[in-house]
Amino acid sequence: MRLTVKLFAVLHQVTGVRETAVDLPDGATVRDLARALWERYPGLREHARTTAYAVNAEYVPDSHPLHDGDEVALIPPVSGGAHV
Amino acid sequence: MRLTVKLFAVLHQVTGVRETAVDLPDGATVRDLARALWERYPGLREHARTTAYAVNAEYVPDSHPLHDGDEVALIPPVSGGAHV
Amino acid sequence: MFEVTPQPLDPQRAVAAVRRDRDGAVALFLGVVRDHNQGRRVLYLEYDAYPAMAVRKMEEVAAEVRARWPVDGVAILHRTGRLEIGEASLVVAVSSPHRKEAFEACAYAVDRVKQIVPIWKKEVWEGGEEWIEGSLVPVPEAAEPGP
Amino acid sequence: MFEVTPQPLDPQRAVAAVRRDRDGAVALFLGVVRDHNQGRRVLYLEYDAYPAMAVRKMEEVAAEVRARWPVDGVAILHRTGRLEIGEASLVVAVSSPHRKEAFEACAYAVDRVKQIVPIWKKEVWEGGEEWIEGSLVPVPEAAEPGP
Repeated sequence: MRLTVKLFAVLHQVTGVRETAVDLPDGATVRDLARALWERYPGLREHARTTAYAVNAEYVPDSHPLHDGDEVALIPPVSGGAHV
Repeated sequence: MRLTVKLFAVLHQVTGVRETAVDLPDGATVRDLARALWERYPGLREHARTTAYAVNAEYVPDSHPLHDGDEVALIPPVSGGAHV
Repeated sequence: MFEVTPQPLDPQRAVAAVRRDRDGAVALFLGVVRDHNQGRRVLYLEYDAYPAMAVRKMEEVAAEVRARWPVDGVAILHRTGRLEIGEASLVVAVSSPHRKEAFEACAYAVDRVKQIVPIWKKEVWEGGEEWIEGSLVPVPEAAEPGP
Repeated sequence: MFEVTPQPLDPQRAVAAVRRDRDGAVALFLGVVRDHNQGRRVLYLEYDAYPAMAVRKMEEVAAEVRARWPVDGVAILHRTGRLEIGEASLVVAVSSPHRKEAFEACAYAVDRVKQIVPIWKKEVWEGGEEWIEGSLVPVPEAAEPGP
């Protein structure tokens, strides 16, 4: 299956990539995708502990099963709004 | 002494007067002024219990002594802002 | 910025007046004319005010706010005259480095405006009208008689 | 009204969007860019966002607000891109028949925006910059494996 991966904020900064495609065998989970991304972009690894995942714009656990065409976002800790 | 008296909201409504001059003997207090106004505008009497007084734009007690040229306002219960 | 005016109120002006570069938060309140009160359909409101004193009392409210919270700017604007449903009669804006203080101070200022600022509303409905009696203002105690 | 936009935010539009004729109160919050953070002089901020998901999460925040308070309209606007000192990054507006609910709901919505909406700020100061890591988002528990 083919997935679209989106990278934001510091994760965009450490990879230099905003969006990329990843091919994985059927049955793969978010955790499998994360491992594939760490191989391709080692800089993601140091943020792994604080990275959350969204599939098709909903937060999901690492164990979430992926399907062909899913849009997966890597979400660092959010910091919207002002400094208040 | 001569005083300027201002009437607002329901007190303006019951007297038909927005501003009037009142002459009182020296040494008069706000209470004396109120009595003089009740004579002139009997409709004020039924609001006496809820009327407050301001002299030169500061709330004062009934016993406050008046001086020539003072501006005295009759203040019904305030209701600024919206219905919330 | 403290104003009693027959002109429509502009919240953006209040925001601009209170914000300082060190502030991260501006809390704003708009009191707007609603279409009902106590089960009655309201057609419009009419506000009367003692403008010079109202502005002084608004300044007093702002001083109370500053004594209680570390806020920067405080703006209080009140409109007078006839106001239609949906129009803003009161705008209060408070700026602060932090949001919690801005919210608390803004809510407190709205309460105090309704308690001490000499402004009155008349409710006009189908076939009648009434000056609304809100808060009895707090009158200072008489001073002790001198010796 | 839920928006993620590179355009300047207009609080008056948010007020107009949330107000209903039965409402007497609109509480508004503006988060603005301030000139310092943790002792450092900030030059400007840059906001990144996942816009489609951010709008969904704003809708979720509004649904939480409505479940907790009897409020009418809820508007949440967030700006993206480079913002100078004093510009608003976040506008939250809540309308209600009564003011207490409007204030409480508005403050709650601001908290929740900062916790779950996928938006990020980068602080830029003299000679450096840093993406600010704020709240770890709450991730749902893994579903029980099927039989």
